[in-house]
Amino acid sequence: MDKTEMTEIMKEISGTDVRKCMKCGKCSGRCPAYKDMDIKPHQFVTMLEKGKVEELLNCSAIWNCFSCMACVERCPRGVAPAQVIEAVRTTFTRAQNNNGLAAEDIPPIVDELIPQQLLVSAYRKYNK
Amino acid sequence: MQEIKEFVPNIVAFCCNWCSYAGADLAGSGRLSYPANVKIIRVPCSCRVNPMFILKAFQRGADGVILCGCHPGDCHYVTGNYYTRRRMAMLFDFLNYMGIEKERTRVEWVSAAEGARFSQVMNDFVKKITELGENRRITDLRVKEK
Amino acid sequence: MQRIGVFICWCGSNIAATVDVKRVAEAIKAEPGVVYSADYQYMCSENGQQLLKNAIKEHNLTGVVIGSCSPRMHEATFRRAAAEAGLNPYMLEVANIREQCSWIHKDMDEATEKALILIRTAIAKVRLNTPLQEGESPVTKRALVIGGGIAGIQAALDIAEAGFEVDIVEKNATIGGRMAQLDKTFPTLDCSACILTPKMVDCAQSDKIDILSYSEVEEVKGFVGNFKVKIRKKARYVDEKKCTGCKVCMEKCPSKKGLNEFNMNLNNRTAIYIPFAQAIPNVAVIDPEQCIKLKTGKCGICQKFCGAGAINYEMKDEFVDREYGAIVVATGFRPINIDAFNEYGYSDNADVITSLELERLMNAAGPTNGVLLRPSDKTHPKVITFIQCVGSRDVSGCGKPYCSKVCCMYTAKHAMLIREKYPDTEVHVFYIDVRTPGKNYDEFYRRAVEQYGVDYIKGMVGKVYNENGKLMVQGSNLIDNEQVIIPSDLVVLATAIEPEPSVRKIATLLTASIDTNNFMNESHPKLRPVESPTAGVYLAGMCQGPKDIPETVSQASACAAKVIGLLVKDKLKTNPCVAHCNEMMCNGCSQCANVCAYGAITYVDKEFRIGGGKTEVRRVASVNPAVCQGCGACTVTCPSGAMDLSGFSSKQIMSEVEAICKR
Amino acid sequence: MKICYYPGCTLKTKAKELDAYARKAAEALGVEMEEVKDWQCCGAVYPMAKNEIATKLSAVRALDYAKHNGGKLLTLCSACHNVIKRVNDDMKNDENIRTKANNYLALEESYNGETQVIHYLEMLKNEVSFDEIAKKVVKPLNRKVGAYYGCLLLRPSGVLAFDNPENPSIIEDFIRAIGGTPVIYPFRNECCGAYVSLKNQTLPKERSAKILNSAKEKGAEEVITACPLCLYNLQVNGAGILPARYFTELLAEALGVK
Repeated sequence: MDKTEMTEIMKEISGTDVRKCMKCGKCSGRCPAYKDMDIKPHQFVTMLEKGKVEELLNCSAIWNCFSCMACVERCPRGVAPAQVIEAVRTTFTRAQNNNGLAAEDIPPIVDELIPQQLLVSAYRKYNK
Repeated sequence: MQEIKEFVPNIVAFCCNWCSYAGADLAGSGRLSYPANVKIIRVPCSCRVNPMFILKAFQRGADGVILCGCHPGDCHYVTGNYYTRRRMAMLFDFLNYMGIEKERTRVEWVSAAEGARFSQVMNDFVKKITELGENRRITDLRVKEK
Repeated sequence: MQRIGVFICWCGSNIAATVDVKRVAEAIKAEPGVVYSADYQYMCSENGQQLLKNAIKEHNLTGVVIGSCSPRMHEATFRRAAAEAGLNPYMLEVANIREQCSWIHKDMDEATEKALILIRTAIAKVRLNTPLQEGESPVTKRALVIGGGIAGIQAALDIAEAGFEVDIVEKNATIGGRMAQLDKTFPTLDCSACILTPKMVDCAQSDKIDILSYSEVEEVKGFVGNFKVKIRKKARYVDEKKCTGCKVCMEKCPSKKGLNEFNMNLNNRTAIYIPFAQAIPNVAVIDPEQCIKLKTGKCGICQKFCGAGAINYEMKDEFVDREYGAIVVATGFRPINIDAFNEYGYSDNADVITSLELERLMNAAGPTNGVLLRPSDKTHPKVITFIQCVGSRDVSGCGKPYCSKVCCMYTAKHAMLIREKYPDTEVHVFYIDVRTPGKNYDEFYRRAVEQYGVDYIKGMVGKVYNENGKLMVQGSNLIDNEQVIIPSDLVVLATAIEPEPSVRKIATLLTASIDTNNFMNESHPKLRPVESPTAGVYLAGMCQGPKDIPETVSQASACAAKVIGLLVKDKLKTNPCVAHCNEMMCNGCSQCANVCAYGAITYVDKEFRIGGGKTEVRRVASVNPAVCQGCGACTVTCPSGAMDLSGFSSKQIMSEVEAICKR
Repeated sequence: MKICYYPGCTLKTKAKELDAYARKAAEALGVEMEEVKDWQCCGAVYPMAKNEIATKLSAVRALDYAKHNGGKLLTLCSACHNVIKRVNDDMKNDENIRTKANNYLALEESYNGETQVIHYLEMLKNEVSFDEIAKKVVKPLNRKVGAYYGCLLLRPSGVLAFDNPENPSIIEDFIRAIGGTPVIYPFRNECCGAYVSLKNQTLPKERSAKILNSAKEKGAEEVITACPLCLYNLQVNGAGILPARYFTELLAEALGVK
């Protein structure tokens, strides 16, 4: 798949219009995971707009975004950065051998309190 | 043997007085030619064009009808061209349903400064209609040449 | 049968070189109804016009077609000539055989053929032309200005200067509007009150201006030149003529807990009050919601102490009927409600304020006497953070999609004034873009940065929260690509502005249109920016769109020029090419009135004979020819075909279509 | 009053008490919670990608069941509520997803978002009313409690329409109804770190600490939540700052049915 095609697919599955962004940075001003986002929420929008899919697919921010929707809630232009991040993450995990979480990663950190919800949601988010 | 005549379409253009008619005048002053089979009817505003006029044109043997008005937001009468846009969207769908191809009808926004655009739009439209050939739908056969 | 004369102009060689004018003139003679046909070198010349006039007289012409240049060029010339020869000017049509024929075609046969068709088309139209008369209506030489802010004041002063009488209707107790609330004005930093109050005094002293304060427009009838307006003078419980403005009542009033609207509710006022020291009229007003006497019947202290005997608790609303020739709408703006922007913590934190509140906090006549103290604990804020675009450029549904235009400049002004007055204060400004088009505007903003050291941060704030007594402003710094948290003492929100909501009612009364943001629509965005589409109604200031004081004043003066231009006329000529209704066909459905951008269509109940000696009353459309602009939108909308447009009737256009299509 | 109830998997295992107290309290308030038959896990996170269909189907099944059994679906876990409510919105408003989901499920009658999804808190507020609850309180709370909303109940507000996303009040009203004093603190609508705690533990630790410290600073003695994952993060990643509990536990306690 070439870059342009990939960009178009990501735009489509994000379900948001990246061209509506007016580059105000409110999403990044609000992001609770900002510190660990190597690509910032506002950059996801502009980078997808410009078709920088390789950089997006190689970032670690897709694993640190909480999908808390704070960026979506406050965008004055009706853009949904979290959905762009989801689109990148989904595109990544759908590819062969690309999982964010390996089964062997789990046992050491499972403690008695871990709710099912955490395991299911993490698997849903990080793996295909 | 009957002589096969080259098809020359007959086209009616409605132009609003404030923008498009002035645009057509500007095309004239700039000697920007377009085919002679385009004839312009001046109306105060594109919203004055009753769908009946267009039906009449096709009935009387026109091969294409084009409506020109001010650009959206620039209407001399504030909202006239918005009415045109909505009315014609419906009418053209309806005409298409009746067998008059969508390409035979057109709405274009031409400002008073766009002489070149006027000429280009008309050239393009005539070319399209020439490709489509003669319109036979809803035409009163009595008006056609023997 | 019409007797039609056809005149083909050569336009030197402009037409004659490509169109065989002789052939055209000859061929056209055969057209039914054509009794005269001629060609001439220059029809627009003195001699050409004479030829036209003579032919009209000699051949008793009832209709004329000129084949010449564009009607946009010489239609008026030929119509004038025809009128001089005694022919109704609207019986003349021009066939455009220059711009739309000879100039764009090269082949002589082709161009001649087309010219013939164009002239036949014009003949087809002229056959159906009817004589039209320009109407006349008288002009009432008095203007109404709705709104007494700087826009209304300026318009009224300029109209009065030209010698016409003007009434200012202001819904508040004093004129002055929003500008009176401002501390300083950009880009010169002169004191707002110092430049505004002399103009207010001029209004009060002018013998041409009548200020109806605490009043609202209730009803508008009529049309350009002849508006009839009903004005409600709300009961202020103080006799305007007797009150001397001594303020003894304010000192004695026991009800002191009313919110002071003039100070953006930042402090309190008494139930009887004068909004501010320089109010015009300088007359007290009683807030009926707050007055103990009006609510419970017990008190009456102000009446007891009023030396002038001006207090009257029995006062009722009064209605005044006035007539005007022109109306200026200058209803102004207000800051939007920012409850939907809770991420900035406005409702939870007293020290998160709006810019207009800051104006009052900085003003010498404000609640803190001009000392900048934060509302919560009345201490000097040491770190102040400004947030721009609060509600502006916001399509999420919480704010306004447009740029409010003034915020960039007033924020720079606030930042600069604070840094000047309190140099130990740290000032930050979060911005998306700094928009400073205007004379000396960008220089002003740069001065805030370069001279006063205001810290401008490109980025938007995501959250303001309270932590250990500090307001933590968390936002992004897009230039450094980092998220910053600025612990602040005071946060100022540059709130979007919106048209004063009463404008909706005014627009409805005036049948003037309003856009999706409640701004009044101008007649043409570029070329008629001060006229409303409704003839005789003009727009000044923020009611038409966001603008600053210089622009508002310019627009107000432009309005005044338009109003004066109208009022100097004794009679108004009306365009005869207007819509008219065939009452026999009208079914009173209102669709025409709905599409009319000018409110020219009203409905009347008329009695019709229905045979058998009986009559019935039906509701039918009636077009006011003084208001109709002749666009024809109604003619197409009318489902029963009752509406038609003089000069461009359906039959005329149909016959043109037929003529063009005839092979 | 009988209402269809979707418990979700966590409530059957690690968050049994959230479910148990909710049922006891409901009984005391005269509400009968009837579990959806053969429900399946909702997936715990709403799949935002527009071309994700299969992962939304279990929610549609529960919604369709509720459609034929009273028309309302009660949720308790914030995550289930978020997923089911958003899927329901898709079924109502996204033609593409609606068509595809219906094609997959091949129901007798296609499902078009008819069911009304309500959270337990909304049920308390609108169906029972906080005034009624206040009347039935036997053991008033008498302490300062911080409401922790998290993200799942509030955002995206356009779809969830639960409360003001920046200044919510429903849990505060609930706390008042059971005799406690709500503490309003600015981080009550902030994310705890959610599922990221399985991948990167530093972030959720910081976020949870930030939330609890903010509540503590404003005077809260404990915080309450409706979400098992939030509770986990607050208890484990924000350990030692403030106790965190399920809101249903406090309700049961106040009603004297704990």
